[in-house]
Amino acid sequence: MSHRWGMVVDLDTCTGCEACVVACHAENNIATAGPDEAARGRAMHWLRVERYWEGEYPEAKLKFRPVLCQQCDAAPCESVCPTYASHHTDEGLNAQVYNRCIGTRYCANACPYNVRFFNFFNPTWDKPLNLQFNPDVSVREVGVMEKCTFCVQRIKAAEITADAEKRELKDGELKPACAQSCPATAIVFGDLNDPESKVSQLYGSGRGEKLLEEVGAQPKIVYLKRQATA
Amino acid sequence: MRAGCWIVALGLAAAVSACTQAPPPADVFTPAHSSTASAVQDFFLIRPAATQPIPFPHKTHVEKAMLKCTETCHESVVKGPNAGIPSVKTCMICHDSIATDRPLIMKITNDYYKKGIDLPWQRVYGFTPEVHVRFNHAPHIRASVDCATCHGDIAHQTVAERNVNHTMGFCVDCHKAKKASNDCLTCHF
Amino acid sequence: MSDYSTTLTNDLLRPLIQTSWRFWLLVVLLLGVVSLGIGAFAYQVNQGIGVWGLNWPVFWAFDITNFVFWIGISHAGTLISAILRLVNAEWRRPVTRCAEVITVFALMIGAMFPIVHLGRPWLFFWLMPYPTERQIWPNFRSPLVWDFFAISTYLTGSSLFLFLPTIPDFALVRDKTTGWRHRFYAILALGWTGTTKQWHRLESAMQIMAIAIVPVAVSVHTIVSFDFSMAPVPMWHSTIFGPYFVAGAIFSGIAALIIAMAALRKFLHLEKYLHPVHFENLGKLLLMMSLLWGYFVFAERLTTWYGNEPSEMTTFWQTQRLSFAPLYWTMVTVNFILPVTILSFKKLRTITGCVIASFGVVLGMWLERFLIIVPTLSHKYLSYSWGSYRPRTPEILLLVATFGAMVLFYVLFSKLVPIISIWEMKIGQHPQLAHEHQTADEASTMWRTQP
Amino acid sequence: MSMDRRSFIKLTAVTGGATAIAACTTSNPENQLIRFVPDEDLTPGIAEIKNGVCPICRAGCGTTVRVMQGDAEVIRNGQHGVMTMSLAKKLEGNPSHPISQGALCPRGQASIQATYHPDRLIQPLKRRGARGSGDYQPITWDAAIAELVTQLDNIAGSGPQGLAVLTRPGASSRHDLFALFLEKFGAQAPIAYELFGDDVLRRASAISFGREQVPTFDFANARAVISFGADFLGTWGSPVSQMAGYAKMRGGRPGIRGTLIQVEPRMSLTGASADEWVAIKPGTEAVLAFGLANALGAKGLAQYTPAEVEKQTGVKAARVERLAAMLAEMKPAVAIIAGAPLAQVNGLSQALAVNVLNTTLGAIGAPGGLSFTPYVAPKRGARSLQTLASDVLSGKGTPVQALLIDGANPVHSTPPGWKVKDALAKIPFIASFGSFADDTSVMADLILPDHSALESWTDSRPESGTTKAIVSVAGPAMKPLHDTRATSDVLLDVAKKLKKPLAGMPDSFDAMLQASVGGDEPWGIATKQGWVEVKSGTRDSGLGTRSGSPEPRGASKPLPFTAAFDGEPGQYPFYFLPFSSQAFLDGSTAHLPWLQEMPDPMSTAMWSTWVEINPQTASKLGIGDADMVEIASAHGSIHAPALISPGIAPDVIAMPTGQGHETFTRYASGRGSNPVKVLAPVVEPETGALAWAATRVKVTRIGEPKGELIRYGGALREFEHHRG
Repeated sequence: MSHRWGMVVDLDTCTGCEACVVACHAENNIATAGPDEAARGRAMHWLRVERYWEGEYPEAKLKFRPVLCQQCDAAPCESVCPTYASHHTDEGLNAQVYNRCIGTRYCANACPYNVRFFNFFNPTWDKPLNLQFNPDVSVREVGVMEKCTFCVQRIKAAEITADAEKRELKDGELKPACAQSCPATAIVFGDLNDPESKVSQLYGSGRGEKLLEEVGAQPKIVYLKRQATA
Repeated sequence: MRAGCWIVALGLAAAVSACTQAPPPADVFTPAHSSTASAVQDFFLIRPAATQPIPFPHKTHVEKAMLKCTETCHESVVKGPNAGIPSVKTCMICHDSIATDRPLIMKITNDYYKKGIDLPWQRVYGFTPEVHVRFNHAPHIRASVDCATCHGDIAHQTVAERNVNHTMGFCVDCHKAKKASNDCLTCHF
Repeated sequence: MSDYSTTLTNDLLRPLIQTSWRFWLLVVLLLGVVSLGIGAFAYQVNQGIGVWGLNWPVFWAFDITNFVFWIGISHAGTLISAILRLVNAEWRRPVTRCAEVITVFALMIGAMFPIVHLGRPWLFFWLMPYPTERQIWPNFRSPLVWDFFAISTYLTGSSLFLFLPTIPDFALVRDKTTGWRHRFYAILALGWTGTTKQWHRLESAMQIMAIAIVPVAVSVHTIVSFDFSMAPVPMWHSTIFGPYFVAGAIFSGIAALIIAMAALRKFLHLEKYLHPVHFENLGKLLLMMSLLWGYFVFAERLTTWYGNEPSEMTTFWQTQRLSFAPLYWTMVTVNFILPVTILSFKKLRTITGCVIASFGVVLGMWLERFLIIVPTLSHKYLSYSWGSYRPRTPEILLLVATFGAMVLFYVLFSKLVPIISIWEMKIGQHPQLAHEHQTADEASTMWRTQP
Repeated sequence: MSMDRRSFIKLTAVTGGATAIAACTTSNPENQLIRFVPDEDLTPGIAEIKNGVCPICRAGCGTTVRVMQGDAEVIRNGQHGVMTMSLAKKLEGNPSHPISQGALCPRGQASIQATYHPDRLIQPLKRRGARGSGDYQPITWDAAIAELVTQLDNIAGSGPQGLAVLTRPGASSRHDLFALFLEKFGAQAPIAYELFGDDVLRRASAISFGREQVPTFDFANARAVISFGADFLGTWGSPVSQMAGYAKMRGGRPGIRGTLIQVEPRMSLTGASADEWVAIKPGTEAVLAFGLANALGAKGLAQYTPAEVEKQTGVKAARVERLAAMLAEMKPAVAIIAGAPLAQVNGLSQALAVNVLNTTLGAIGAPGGLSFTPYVAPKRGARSLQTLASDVLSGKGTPVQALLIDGANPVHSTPPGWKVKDALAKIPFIASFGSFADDTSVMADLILPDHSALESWTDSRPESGTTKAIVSVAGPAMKPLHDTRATSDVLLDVAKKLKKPLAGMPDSFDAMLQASVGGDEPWGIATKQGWVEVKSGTRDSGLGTRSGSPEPRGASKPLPFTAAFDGEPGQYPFYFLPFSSQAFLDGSTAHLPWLQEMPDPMSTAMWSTWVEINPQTASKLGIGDADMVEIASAHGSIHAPALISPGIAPDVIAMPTGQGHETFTRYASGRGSNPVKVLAPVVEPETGALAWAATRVKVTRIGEPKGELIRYGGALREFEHHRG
């Protein structure tokens, strides 16, 4: 069975703790920009927890929304890339092929969600921090674009294992780092082609809405709205 | 042929900047090239041939000792992504009893094994970082691709030589022939 | 009449033959400026684009601004001279060549930026379609690839368009000079002898080129505008961008042409050939374009404001009122208020007047492109990801260097090629002779046709 | 085609390339290093999953460690070389673990960077320069241990009472070992200090329920939770298990969605998730608790009418009634108090008041209420850090001859009034076991760096967060990178080497661990799954004889019921509220780059500290966004950038802890400022715990933004049309 990977984020249980943010850095060898570059707006967070204030004191409210690459089905980043470095895979992922990227940064401009990040310099790690690198993930160099991959390395590994054991992937067998780390299990990942999968179940639920749907990029991440005071 | 001229210009610009560029400090890890020269070499796919600490005779081990590549020394290919280069410990499994009188074996035993120092084998195959290939041996073995297909007839060489050129075309053609996926994400991520 | 043509010839060949120390000083200065830019680029290749002020989410700024700006400037020459040729406007004769030159050089400079701005410039050739063992082609859905084709076509076309009518003049220089010059121009003249056959070929070639180049020119800047309008980004994703960009391009092009002509007139003492009437006419043209530009801006802004689409309104207010307002209103002043006030009055439509207006327009049109790119990128959709942008030295140096390069190319060109088409001037003097056979004496003095 | 366009283009460029190659030569240092024979048998590229115990906080989460083969630069018998060894790659929650339940908080996940930290202390060090100068010379382990032994022998002679140990609070075999060591040595029990300690809460539980322990809350089954200043989704207690419970409370039960009410003057991360955020006057939480209890029918609290509550707390009477109604209707309901409300002089009274509310709600021991994890409390010393410091300075009691520091950093996290640094300066000998040079350990004369948590045997006995009595245990996930030694082994070694060796010490640390879980069979389980339920030696989860009541019995002296703040309201108009940072807690994780660059969830600040100010207050004081301001109390002043936030009361100034280290690795040293440095040395009288929320300050604008506030997020608010 061919897969179509999708995600559901429950904003009613997300507490904004940012476990997912650190998990993403740990899993994907994302460089730490350091204070000076961070101040220039070059910090990289493939996954960020957006926070928005509403109302004024004392009625102030805060809401969180984890934003990562929405793996759009009609992804604006893909059509504008002159070299196919950003392209759509048959499993519905927005691939970013580092070695094919020449760094036009057009994809980042076309992306409505601003979830693409550029290596303005060659990243550096103070030794021996580099010993923590995940060997299953590339270390990106200067001049290439990078972004959330839905932890494609985990997807590939799981598929290869399943293939070796001559079986289908089981729902929940495979989680990206963010979903795995979430203490409130607010992030659910799975195969949208499998109607039984938890993600498919939640996908259709009435609380679901997609981010910036009006732009028409057909994102594959559904956010379950935060509930009102009971 | 503006393109050509441009590359020349870039090459020269790089050459100019080459000596201004300080190599990255030793206490920092970076994917940056150690020098512009090495950057240019990689750009033109120039790879210095590997020089090995001792002339390891694959031929002898395969033909005389009847060892199987994937069973004795490179067994991890079956399990996972990397073939792995055996450490001197592996040599010693046999060579603390076999052929101990040969100069090379004595060299390995005394200069390396006993001193707790490993043989500094250099990789013959393998991809440069900037091609971002995440190759996994196991599926290829399962697809019963013969070692020789990608590594040449190492079994009959003494020191392993790089006589198959792992260009992308090489991979793509085989994947086409075997109806394997040619999606970029199959290898690049 | 023959003495007129001699003075003409002498006047226009003087710059090629006599060279003062001032010329060399200027060249050295300009080379200095250009090498600054090259240095900045080498530094950037060596360190990474991070030496610019770009950041998340402003991934384009000066680089693409310069690109669009220079492609815009390039619309002066070829397009104008083509149109003037087609309508057979007599006053065009001294103007056409210095116009066409602008096109070629501005295009070269503009076309650099898609390469210069790359994160990995050394891989730019992946933008070109060529067969490889990797079996990958460029993504033909990407406007950047369209750019590649559009610009290379336009560059080839306009180079030809510049070169063809220069052949007879090369021949002239060949015969009037000796030594290395003779040999050099002999090559460029492509063995031109001026037989009637050659004349007819030249004429018809020019006709074809003139007709062909117009749609190309229009398409080029439309495609450049697609770089923006194809992306689903607030204030970019607009149907008006095609014509808007073309108009803006011609607008800035004319301004550049006026400045160039004024400079030539002054420094090469061409007062005899570049008359106030030429500036007068171009001034009228500039006025017309200024009004057209104003109309486009009005239409664009009004629709955005009336449509009141929140994500667009963010950028809208950024430019009208907030952080980018000072730049925006400067742009409106120098692009519209200033030129319109100066050029509407015959009294003010002097050479000086036109030049002042033109400088304003050149500045304004650069700002326009900057204001299309940066305010939008820094305020795109999700407000959490909003950012800001400040340029840093290397990109400023690059910008300066482009102007240096333009002037340098122009100076060198006017040193090597008669900047006013001699034979066309002569024909202008004696139109009737162009169509009837003439005596050897006439020919040798006029436009050298062997009997 | 063999000669395609690309290679042609390349050829044209060879000229350029050639010059470049000629210009310089490539050199790769990695190749010049020798390779050591690996002492493990590893399969390259195949990950192995081992168990771990999170070292960051007291919650005691069980983790899994993803271990893979890699090449590490190491020093073996003096030689610098490369060795292929198994390296920890990622920390994740242990799915089988009752507390972490497969998840892990950001701090826990980042703790892996402590192992690979560039500024780790990689061998024993002896002080060469002046104290605090950070000038040390490397020495051998033999020399280091000999040095420590001599020092201890001298004390043993002069009077064993002269030895003191300073640790972080917690329950683990490591703590037990220190306690045992001191006991056998004849010295007082270790002093445990932590800025955000829970002593007041423990005492309140002891008084009300006979359990000197932090309660465990059953969020999963609660319909309503009212939290008084407890940041239980962020930094307080056992955040991971509490978040798991909270998630179930929100969405775990079809048709039922639990409600969260957060009572606090500055919106915490937990407040951000609350359905109702109630800003209250600091120090008056008890009044609201009693008001609610009264409205819910508790006896003897008649004076706490809604009107009275409004008068004292500033919470509208109508709202009090509504909240009471909600709690009455939504059963089961539970109340939590922790953090700032307890860090007041009336902290204990406030905790007791909430215990009364919980009793009234019937939450004690009930599902959806609170209970206590069966648990052996560690031995606690009678002496507090404050008394130690004052004794040293005044020369009272037996003079402290030697101080051993294990992980605590009091110089950074105590108020200036305690003069801890001066006291340390007066102690003749200080040894530190920490892996990093921090504000406190730079005062040490001898540093015996410990293994990282991933390189050693670790365990933890959670005080709360689960209904079972468990011990989390894990062996080393990887071999030590550096020339460090497990502190437990060092202690045992020293105990043997003393002139008069200590009797009754365990043979080895893992023997001790094994004993602590109760024998071989549980040990087998423990080593397999990373934790084990312990039966022996723990108290049951039931409650003590006492049950919550308004008159606190067992408290030795009469408790203050109303809060008192240090500083003249006229001169210092604002309540100062330091709060535990989501990234750094009290500052103990500020050296981890991932956490430095992690945008703070509320402020989106990275690599920074900030001062949270209410918009009206800011405009009154003429303070603009990111302007530099001075926070001054009667005890000190600090500078920091202002952050204008709608989530804070106008009379409160809040500031995150964690930054402002003088010394703490390249990433944290001299970064930001430390709110603790303006705190008054006020304590809660009963427990002697620092009342860190009882200081008043004044705020003055001192200048334009200096770029010290680095924020990841752009705008504060979202577009209308995106409101979900």
